[in-house]
Amino acid sequence: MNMNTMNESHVDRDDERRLLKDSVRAFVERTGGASRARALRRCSPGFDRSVWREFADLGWLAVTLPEAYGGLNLSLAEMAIIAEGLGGAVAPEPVIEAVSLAAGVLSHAGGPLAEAILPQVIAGTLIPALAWQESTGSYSPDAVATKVQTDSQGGLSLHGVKAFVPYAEASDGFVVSATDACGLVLFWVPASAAGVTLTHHRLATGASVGRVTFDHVPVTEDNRVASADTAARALGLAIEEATVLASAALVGLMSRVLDITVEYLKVRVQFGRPIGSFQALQHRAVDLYIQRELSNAALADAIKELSANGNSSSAHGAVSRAKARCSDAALLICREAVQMHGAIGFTDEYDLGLYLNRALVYSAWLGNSDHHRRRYATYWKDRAQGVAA
Amino acid sequence: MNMNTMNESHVDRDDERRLLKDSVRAFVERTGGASRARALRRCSPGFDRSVWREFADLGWLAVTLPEAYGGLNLSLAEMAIIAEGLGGAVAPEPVIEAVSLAAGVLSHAGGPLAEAILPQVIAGTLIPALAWQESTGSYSPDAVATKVQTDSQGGLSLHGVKAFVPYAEASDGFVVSATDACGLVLFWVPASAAGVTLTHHRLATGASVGRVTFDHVPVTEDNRVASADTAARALGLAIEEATVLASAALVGLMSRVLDITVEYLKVRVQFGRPIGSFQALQHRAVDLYIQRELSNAALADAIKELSANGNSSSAHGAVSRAKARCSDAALLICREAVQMHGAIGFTDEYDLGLYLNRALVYSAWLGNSDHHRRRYATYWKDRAQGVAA
Amino acid sequence: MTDWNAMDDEDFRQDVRRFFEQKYPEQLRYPLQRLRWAEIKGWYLTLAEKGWLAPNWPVEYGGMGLSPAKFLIFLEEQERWGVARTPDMGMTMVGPLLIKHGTDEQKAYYLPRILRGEHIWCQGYSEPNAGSDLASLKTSAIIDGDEFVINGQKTWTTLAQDATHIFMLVRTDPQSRKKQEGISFLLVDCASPGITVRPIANIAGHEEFCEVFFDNVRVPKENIVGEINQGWSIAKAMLSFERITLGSPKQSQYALGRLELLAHQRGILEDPVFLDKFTALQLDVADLASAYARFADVVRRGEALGPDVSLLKIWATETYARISNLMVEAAGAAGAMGGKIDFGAAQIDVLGNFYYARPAPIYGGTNEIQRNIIAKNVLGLPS
Amino acid sequence: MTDWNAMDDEDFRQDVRRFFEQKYPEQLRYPLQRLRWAEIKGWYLTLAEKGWLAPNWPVEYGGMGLSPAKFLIFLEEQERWGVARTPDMGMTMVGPLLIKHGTDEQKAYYLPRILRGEHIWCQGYSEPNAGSDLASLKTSAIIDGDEFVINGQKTWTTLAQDATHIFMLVRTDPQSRKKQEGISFLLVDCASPGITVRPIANIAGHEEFCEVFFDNVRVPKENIVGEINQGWSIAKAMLSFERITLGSPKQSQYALGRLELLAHQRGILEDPVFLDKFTALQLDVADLASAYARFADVVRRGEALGPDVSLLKIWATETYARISNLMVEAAGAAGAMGGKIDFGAAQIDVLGNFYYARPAPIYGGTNEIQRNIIAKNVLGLPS
Repeated sequence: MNMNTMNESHVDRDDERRLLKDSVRAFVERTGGASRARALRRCSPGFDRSVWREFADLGWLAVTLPEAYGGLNLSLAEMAIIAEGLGGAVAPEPVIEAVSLAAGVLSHAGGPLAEAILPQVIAGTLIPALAWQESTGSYSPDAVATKVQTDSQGGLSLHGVKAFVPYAEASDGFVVSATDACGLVLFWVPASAAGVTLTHHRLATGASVGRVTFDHVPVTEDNRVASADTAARALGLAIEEATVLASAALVGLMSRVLDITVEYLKVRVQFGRPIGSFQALQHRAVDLYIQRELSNAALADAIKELSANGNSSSAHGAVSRAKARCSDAALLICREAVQMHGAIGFTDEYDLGLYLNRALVYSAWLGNSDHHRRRYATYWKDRAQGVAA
Repeated sequence: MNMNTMNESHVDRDDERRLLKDSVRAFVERTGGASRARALRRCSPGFDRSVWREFADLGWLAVTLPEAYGGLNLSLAEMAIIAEGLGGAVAPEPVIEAVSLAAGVLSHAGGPLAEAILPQVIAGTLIPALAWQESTGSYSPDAVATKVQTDSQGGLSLHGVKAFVPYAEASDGFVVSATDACGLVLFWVPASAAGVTLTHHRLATGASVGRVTFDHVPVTEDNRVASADTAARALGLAIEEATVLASAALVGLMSRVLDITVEYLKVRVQFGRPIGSFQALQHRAVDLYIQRELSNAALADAIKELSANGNSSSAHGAVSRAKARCSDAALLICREAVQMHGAIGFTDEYDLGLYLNRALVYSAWLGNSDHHRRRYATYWKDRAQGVAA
Repeated sequence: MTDWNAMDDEDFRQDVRRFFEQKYPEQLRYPLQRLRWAEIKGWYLTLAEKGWLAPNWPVEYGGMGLSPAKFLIFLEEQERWGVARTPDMGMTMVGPLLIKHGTDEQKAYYLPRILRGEHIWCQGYSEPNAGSDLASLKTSAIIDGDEFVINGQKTWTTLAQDATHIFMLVRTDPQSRKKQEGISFLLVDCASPGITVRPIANIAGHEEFCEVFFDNVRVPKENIVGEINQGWSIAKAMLSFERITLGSPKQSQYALGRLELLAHQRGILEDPVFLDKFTALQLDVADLASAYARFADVVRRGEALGPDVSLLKIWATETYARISNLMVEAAGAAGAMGGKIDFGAAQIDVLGNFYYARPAPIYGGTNEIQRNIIAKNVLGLPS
Repeated sequence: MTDWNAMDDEDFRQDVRRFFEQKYPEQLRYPLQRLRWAEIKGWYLTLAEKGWLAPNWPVEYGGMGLSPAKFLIFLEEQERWGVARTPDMGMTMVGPLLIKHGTDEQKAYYLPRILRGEHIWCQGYSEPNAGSDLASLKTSAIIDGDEFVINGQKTWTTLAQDATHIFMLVRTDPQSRKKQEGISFLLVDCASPGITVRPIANIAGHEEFCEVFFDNVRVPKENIVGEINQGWSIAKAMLSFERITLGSPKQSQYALGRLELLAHQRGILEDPVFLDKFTALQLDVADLASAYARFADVVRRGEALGPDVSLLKIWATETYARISNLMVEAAGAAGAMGGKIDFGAAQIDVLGNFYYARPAPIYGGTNEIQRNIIAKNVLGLPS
């Protein structure tokens, strides 16, 4: 299904979503699923630009963006369907990273830069990245050491080092968080700007993650995306949304791994029986299945809460609940899948490793389960105090 | 085997211990094992005074006490054999509580009160109790709110409330920890002293645990067991020893529960097969077996460390390791045993409940696994800092 | 007569809530164990008088005739307020059974007596050698003239000592090829000569179960429900709804609240290590509630529940058990004390929760059986 | 020639320790993966020159002739210093095999060549359809004149690409009633025509395993070890010592040290939640070390290990896996980065440990098989 036609149709929402799901599945099957990820890993930029253009044609890069910028203005639920489908095929394209997170910040901030950049993102001709975390790895948007400095002539420059920027090497520009005298600010810096340098590290998947140094990069007011509360709100909301979508991708991949594993248990014969007839393995598989179902349930709640209540503490709670469950479940299912396959599960030529690595990446990204359990506890304590007050 | 003859024999230590083990087993079998615990629970004083006298005759109350007081001066290892054997039969007599802990404090403190009281303990004619914890449940011997007060005539009195005193109702007197102007002190207070009152609570086992109120109980210097460092050392060491012996009792009981359960798995038939042939149950039983073996190993280390290094931080580490493992393992094995038995495991008339309840009591007593893991961490940090310094 | 189903959901919920809050005895809220007839009788009769004893029976038989959606609201409010289960086998099992499979005479005789609180039913399924493997039951019922003659033993019969009647599975054809065949469904008056009930205490000290012995108990032939030798399929069909009620998150939510109170009183709620464990359980319960809601939607739509509903029972009971384990740990030195314990201002029964969490994974089909069901019927793993 | 066994244990330990500390290449300490021949050859020849390649072979065959007690000290010091395994199948498997079951000619030919580093052996046991169920292997060896003709495929053959020889189990009697019968033990030169070795990369990107294909490979009849069709019992007897080495706590102790360093660098070592998890793992490792010591005592006394030794392998490998899981968690945002990562002053390979913990519960007989062994042979549970 080409999503550009979706708004015009009169089928009801459930049918629309089913069609979208089928469309993602059809794309994945047509393009070879995990084998594509295998072919592209450890290459630069780690994904397929022609596939990216295809995503643009399908409208997948426009889903949640407002109509004002040429977007489809659909909900997080639709985007989650895409994330889950692509996650199930370990598709390497940075849809969540570039579109939902980086372009998402621009979209929530609005203004001239959003107007200028987002249509290019939707067309697939510009890939932005969000550079917000520092090398401490803190997930607090306030924990920013990068600074906007004003020189004696009133000229501005950006100075600092941003870490954990996924696909930095493929990005055409960065939305950078920093502080100036008034607090948090967001600037747009083209990747080609003077003073911007990148170093790369390989993630478990083979994809690159960048450390971006901004060495007194000259910026002007035209580069300013947003400041103070507007900046904090835009950044915060986009991070929440990307966290939910990472959870959706984890659900997609854990489901696929569970399917692969159950299938293997049915066909692998040892001691004259399919190993799936051994009760100890059956019960372990059931426990994985339960974790998948809980992940599904938690994800659905997070989508609903975040769509309904935006950047609220109850939405934060639901998002953290989903990310904690999905991260743990995906890692557990992948680890157990390797165990239940035996030696073949540990070989590079079998697909499981691709999924395990993707699970490692998406469970660590935007906060692992430990981080999100702690955040949930904070949310819960705040609520409890709110109730008491 | 009557242990009073043990010192004189020339068999080697391993043989001696094997004989002691056999002797405990013979006693347990002769006296009906768990059925005795069943008959005595919820009665006062919750154990059998004639059995207590028998223990005295067998020398079991004298094992670790010094020869100077008529004791056998044997090691903690021998006492652990008795604790493990009695634990395996959920014997309700407070050997660890009264002899190893309460009399242990007197023995380590020494002095005229030890000389006066310990021979009676060994003879089985006097049962002491240690009243050291306050109602906060803290396990720190220093966290003492009970006070020794001096009136205007220089007369002393003891004032405070002690909680969690096992078998207080059966005790002839209390070793009480308190503070005076100089710090920690230990006093001996006969149960019949004026101002001493008891309230009881039932433990899971049905045995009683007392809350002892000392309401300005007049004491004299003759009641003073020890002060300051001597008091702290005596109290500390006896608590460590009792903790190890509680671990030994837990090992005894978890072993028995594992045996009962494995036996049940062999004989219980469902779906035309013994349920022990179902692989899921087999693997769960194996995991319980592994926990039992780890408990054994940790217990052996604790006995060795504490015997060799007394009240040292490495001994504290080993003791906490053993208590943490044995508490967790005993509770796990008992809980799983109930599950694997199905409904019958939940009935009062089956013995499992007696073991589960005893596991609850001994895993909570002197600190549960959570407490001891934290203490181990403290010990480890101290050691790491010691190494660094 | 009120047409409940025509009401707005929220209005209906408010009505139900108000009734429970006003009429249900405060001291009976959230009991850990099943209440005995003497304790719950008053409430039973209050419900009977209100006409609310049988919410999901059709109106023509004296029920409220609630739709699945409304019935779920009723159950939710019941659980929310901690309303105890009555001896409800008559309403939940016998009524629906007779309405579907009973003769007109059976319906006319039994249903009103259930609604009047005159007949209290218990369930005679399990036997000493037929627990998880229920179909291997041996209690026999042999036709002799106009009567069945029953011999054998049932066990784990909940509150049989309070029951006036027992509905039971018996073997009517010992020669059947498959063990599932040759089983019939009988209605039996507990006053019949030859019946002996022996209560069994559980580890919490309560007599919730019984053994029921049958020694040449004679029962009229017309007490059979459905066809002879067809009892197994009837019994199996009746279990489906039980699987979702056993997977309700309410027990865990209540226990979590008690744990929070305990931790607060002991001053460890802010302790990071405790808080981390507590939070993990909160997430387990929240995810359970959310998964439960998805299955409840299926019921609400009037669709049949699939075998995947077994996951609720597994997760609900094992989560409850983990909460109760942490409660024992969090109680520290008091973790082995029986009965209600004073924690400052609050009185909490630590071990009560721990004990009652034990059988939860066992009853209603052990969690092993539930895992077998998912392995075979959901994942399609081979036998 | 030194009589090592006559030495005081502590003196011997010091000698061994000194040698490792002085001679073992620093950059090869504690490798996560098995080293390739090009990397480890220098050390192999250093050991060969010192006469320490084969610590537990009898002196008459060129070994050190160590008693079990002394051999354990040797292994302990090796592990303590993080000395890598050489391609040691010649020393650990082929040597002891030939010394016990080989002909004089076999001993005279093979043993010195192993000790000179001229023959490097690999083990041909597993096949694509014979993993846990090893006895179902199908690779056939048919007698044709003075030779065996081998056809089939082996897999998971560690470092076959570096080996000059392979010792393998083959089916010599396809008609045998039990699958364990009809299996023989053959020594095969990897240079024989018809052998193809295909390395298999693992998820960490290393080529540690190989597939080995046999296409009409001809091997002289005298290359059989032991009697024909008696290979299974020989192979089984050789596995006993492996089970204690797979249960060593050293890997977990080392990983725990790395985890501590990582946590220290990230400033979370004092974080109570991390510390609680870390402490639980410390206790798991300490108890493992203590259980290991009890089994090592059995070996030291020269007694046979019972089936209960399987518990070590289960607990050691699963504890190592848990440590590596916590390492990923503790690394936070860096938990998905491959290779060595800078954590302040320290460089730590987080995922390396995670990857290498994966196969540990699989190799040397999966932990499922080990659990089956304990269930049957220790607990006596029925099949």
